[in-house]
Amino acid sequence: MFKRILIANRGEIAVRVIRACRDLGIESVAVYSDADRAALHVREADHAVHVGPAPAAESYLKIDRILDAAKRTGADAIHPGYGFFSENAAFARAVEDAGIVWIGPPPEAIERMGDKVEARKLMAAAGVPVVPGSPGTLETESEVRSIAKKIGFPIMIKAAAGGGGKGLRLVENDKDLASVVRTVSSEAKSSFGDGRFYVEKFVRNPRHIEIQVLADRKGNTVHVFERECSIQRRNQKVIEESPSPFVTPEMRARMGEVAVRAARAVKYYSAGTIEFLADADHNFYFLEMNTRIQVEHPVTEMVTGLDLVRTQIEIAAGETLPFKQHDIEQRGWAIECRIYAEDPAAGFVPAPGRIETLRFPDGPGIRNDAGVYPGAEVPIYYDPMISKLAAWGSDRAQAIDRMRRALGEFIISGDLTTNLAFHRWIMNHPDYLAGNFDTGFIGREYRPGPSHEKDADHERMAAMLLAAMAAQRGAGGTNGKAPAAPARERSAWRTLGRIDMLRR
Amino acid sequence: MFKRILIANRGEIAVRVIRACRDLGIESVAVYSDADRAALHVREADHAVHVGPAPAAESYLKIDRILDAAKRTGADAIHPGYGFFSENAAFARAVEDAGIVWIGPPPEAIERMGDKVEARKLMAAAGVPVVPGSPGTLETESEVRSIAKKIGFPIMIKAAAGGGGKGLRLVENDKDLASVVRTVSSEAKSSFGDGRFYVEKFVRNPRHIEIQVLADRKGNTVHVFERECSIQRRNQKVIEESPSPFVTPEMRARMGEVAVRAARAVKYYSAGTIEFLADADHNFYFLEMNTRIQVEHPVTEMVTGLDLVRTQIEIAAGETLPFKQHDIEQRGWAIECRIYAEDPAAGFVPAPGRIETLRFPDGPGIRNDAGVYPGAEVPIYYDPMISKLAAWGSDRAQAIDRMRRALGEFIISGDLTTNLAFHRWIMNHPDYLAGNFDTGFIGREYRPGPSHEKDADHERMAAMLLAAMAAQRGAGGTNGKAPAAPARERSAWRTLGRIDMLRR
Amino acid sequence: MRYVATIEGAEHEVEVEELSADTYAIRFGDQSFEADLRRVGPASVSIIVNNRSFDFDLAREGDEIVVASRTGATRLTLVDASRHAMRARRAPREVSGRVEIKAAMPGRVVNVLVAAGDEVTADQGVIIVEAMKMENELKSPKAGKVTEVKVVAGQTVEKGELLLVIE
Amino acid sequence: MRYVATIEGAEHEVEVEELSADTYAIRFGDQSFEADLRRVGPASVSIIVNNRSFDFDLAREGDEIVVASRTGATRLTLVDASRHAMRARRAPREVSGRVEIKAAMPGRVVNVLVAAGDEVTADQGVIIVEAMKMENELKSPKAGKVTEVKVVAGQTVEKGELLLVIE
Repeated sequence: MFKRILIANRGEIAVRVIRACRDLGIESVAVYSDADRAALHVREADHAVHVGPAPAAESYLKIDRILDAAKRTGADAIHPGYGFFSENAAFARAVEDAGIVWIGPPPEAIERMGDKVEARKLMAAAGVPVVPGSPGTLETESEVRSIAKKIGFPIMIKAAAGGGGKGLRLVENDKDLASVVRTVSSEAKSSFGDGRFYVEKFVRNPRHIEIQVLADRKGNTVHVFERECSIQRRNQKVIEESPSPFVTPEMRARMGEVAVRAARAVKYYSAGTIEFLADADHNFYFLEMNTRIQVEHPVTEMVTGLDLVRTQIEIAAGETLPFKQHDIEQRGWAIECRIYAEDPAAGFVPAPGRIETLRFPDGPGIRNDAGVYPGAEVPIYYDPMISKLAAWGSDRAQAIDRMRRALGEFIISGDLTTNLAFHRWIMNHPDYLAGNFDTGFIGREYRPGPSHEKDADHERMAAMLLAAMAAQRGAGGTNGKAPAAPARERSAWRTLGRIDMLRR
Repeated sequence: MFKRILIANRGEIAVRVIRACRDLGIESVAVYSDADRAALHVREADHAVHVGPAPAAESYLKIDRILDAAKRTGADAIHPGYGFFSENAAFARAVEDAGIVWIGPPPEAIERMGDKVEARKLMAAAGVPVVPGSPGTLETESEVRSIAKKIGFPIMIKAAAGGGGKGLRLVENDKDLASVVRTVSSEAKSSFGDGRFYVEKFVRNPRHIEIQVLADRKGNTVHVFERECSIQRRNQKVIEESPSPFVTPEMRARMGEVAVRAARAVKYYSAGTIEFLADADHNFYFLEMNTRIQVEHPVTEMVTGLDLVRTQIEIAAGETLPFKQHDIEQRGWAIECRIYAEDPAAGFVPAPGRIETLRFPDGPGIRNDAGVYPGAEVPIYYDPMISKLAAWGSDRAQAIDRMRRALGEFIISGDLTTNLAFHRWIMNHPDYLAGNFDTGFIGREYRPGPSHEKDADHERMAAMLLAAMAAQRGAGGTNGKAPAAPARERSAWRTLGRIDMLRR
Repeated sequence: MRYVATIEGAEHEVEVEELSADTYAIRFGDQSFEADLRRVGPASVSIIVNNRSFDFDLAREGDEIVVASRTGATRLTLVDASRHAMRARRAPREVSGRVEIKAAMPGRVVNVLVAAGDEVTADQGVIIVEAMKMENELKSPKAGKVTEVKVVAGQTVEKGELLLVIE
Repeated sequence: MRYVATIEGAEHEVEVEELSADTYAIRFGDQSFEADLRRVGPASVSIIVNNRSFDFDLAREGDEIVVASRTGATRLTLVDASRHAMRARRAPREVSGRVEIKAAMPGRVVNVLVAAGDEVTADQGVIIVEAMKMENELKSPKAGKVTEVKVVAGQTVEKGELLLVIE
């Protein structure tokens, strides 16, 4: 087993990997940019190396600096988390060339799956169903126009090097095509360093369902069932669950079998995920393979009892998978809500800032993977995730009941806006409760608006008025204790996470 | 189902029941004494009723005040938690007489099991193995002396109305007998209002292993496997786990079968626990039945996926147990550490006080049932529990790894001392790791002493010296933020939970 | 103390009287309540009214106070009754033909698609701003002429910062 | 700044120099280190030395400072080097035949088993104090005479409060 693992990431996933290291008795090495000197992952790690200024491109995405940090601290393995270098074959190769173990899949598999166009071809050849689209990559508006003519609008334009909901845009009709092509191309160039893109027929109102796979270096490959990820905003997941309320036992078996076949086709090892689109008739199509740990891995962990990050580390160390397909069982139901510093009322734009007070939910069935602490800053430079709140229940209804309770217990205040109230809204939506939704759900259903206490009776009204008076006077009751220090009070009054409930 | 449940308790168990209510869509009613106006259970509940001054005997243990609180708030059921009225048949009857549902077992069962002497007779008659001892209750020193002569020292003197580790004392030899009889009698009279006691042969170095049972009002009775509770100080549990590393599949089956028989002998319904002493040869003896939810119920919940408090409520509402014996499975391993405001170096005496800063552990497999929040007071009047930290793993080693990690993440500071370092010590003790311990473990093994960083290398030394300098100057680095307000700082410097590591 | 509270546009006269260190009488309309209030955090209060427990987080936003609970939040203003009468109403602001394009969030300017002096049509993309790797093309809300360009590509901008002006 | 640090009885001369807002040079013995220190909470600091990350909670207890981490805690004193030389040593306190029985924790006196003037033997129970329902019989550490009884049954006592005196 490794002695010291460098985590080439930040935020909650870096803390998650540090926890796995600690469970295994392995030392952890954090890296940090100027913006993250006081971040939780730096505090929690055994070692910490500064790797550059705040923008990721100048710090977390500098290959030489990360490798240098590993060498200086004597790290014998590197875990990339998700995002950043996690699907960068060049980095994976550089790590291995430096004599350090790469905790991830073979670079060739990253490469073949990372080129979305090649991946489509490869999967089709392996007998994995794919969505109709362009046979290869495109570069100009007119090429897109001719493919669109063939397969018909709406179409998705996707960056060949994109993934994870980034670098893809929908085109409904010919009028919007020029502007979208320009944006995708620019974004692909700046984000992925590769301006090529391709086109797929847009499957209207699909489900997004994915299969987790695990494989060791000896060719043992298993699937760990599905995750339902259809609740998305801005083409990015915000709520995931496992199992999927849509997937039947037969469909689950077929998807699992196809996912294992897909992984084997690229001689995969480590943890990976095959993403599928599913239509109303339970047909499913290969979307892409994520050759890394997923944000939403906790729901699979809660339902199966496995520790996916620990298993990743064990596989990288050359160990054989300690279980076979028939050892893995689903028990109960798990749901994850991604708690972001973002403003649902303003199109879910990031709304990061400093966290003043913070109280996390807990109790039966609750897990909360956070990357922050009271007083921490959610920096503007990176993904504005605060935590991943997950609830487990013996069935879906209980998982939802518990999630609703946990969302009520979650208190966060400071100079930021959160999507907590948005999650509460979903957890009370009849279609969500019925399991009746697809990737268009939020776009169709969510209308931000005032969410004040509509049924405020007179007692609640009296309490609210008194609270408001206390707020205005800057002093509450005495409780026999000295009041909090004024300086601290002032800042805490500024804004509160719960206020995102009210928007007008 | 009920509309509104009054919880006749405080602290973490009141919060636990409120969470179960919330999951079920039931309103909760808290009661509180003068000392608990700002307690977490009052904040979390939908309703709250003041029931008297700080001493429990004048508030939480006033039958008329609790019933009056239920009537005034329209509660249709009462949950007693553990302690307080949970094993008080008179209260249970008063609740039922008032037309309110008692969320607990039949009062007759409480009574028959509450009289430890009668319970011994009853169990022996039902074919449940019991420890040799006095045939009935005793009242004088000389009666004790004559029984001791018959069964031989050491003996345990136990309050007939006691339980949960309270009202019992060990007598090693004739010399100590007088003093112990006086103490037990005085304590029994003031704590339980019943000065009678009985005597049992002391089983040296036994294991304390208990079986959780669940039964509905229709006679369906199941067991939910064992909990290992041998790690005790002051005759009270501090660490529990499920399964037990000592129990073999055959022993488990036998204990489960005996426990169901014991419950049926008193026509039991609701959740209950049969406690056994086990000797090195895997013989086990009935110790007592706890006719209530146990402190340590979370480890059973984590291993079986059941929600015991929710099930209690459903049973009280007349529902049929939603599972049969063969539906209940153990998966993995769970360990609970009771985090107390107490001083392990001073014989585990309570060391309550005000909590300044608080950070709870989280991540895969961790659950923390707390009754406090930052700024809360742990009052001197009640059990000084702060929280119940539980860790689940796919096997015992992983559960311990995760518990060790969680104990490291747990930060609590203020005017109180905690047993966090004591738990860390156990989680690294070779005998505990090997599952090789009994109820005498702490008494034999624990020697409080300085636990400073023995292997402090020069880098750590430099960091500590700099930190000390920062503490002395009352100012740390800038981090580009305004420093915390001085008033707040002053109090936070006072003492920190982590410092319980160092004692001299 | 007498206040005028404005909640969701409706005005309410409220009278609050301190009965002791922790208890208050609240009167509004024909309703009268006694409440027990405790500070339980830097910006949190626990209030019990008629045996109902309310746990609120409080925030000030400008003139407004936000009272938030586990189930929702209410935004209100509270004005001293004596000052309420004198309170000047703000004149509605003039809407001019000048349109300011501002940053909706903190971020980085990826590309400025127009220059000062350019004529633009409604919905024409004028600037691309990136925040957290998401690029957003901001469009001109009306046809007009770009009169000012305040930023250059690569520049970091704050929320609300003026990017360019169209008249 | 020069300090004398006392750790577990051993004295160390330490020199700390502020290099910039967040960085410091620390020298002790023949060792020299550069460290980056940030305040991350009211009584918490994050320190990085030679790429090792330390997260400490700090407390003051009288003259001592407690530096606690996830793995342990160290108790030390830090004295300005110039003042160290002048620092007066406290004379060792006289041990008298008088013994004070004090409350080890906050609680309630259940019963006082002796009265002023009583002769007691070593290990004789003299008072029963209850805290959190646990009763504890306190014993006389020596044979002697009870000279003062400061409390009565039913009384609440603070930690360290004098209960009775035996001479």
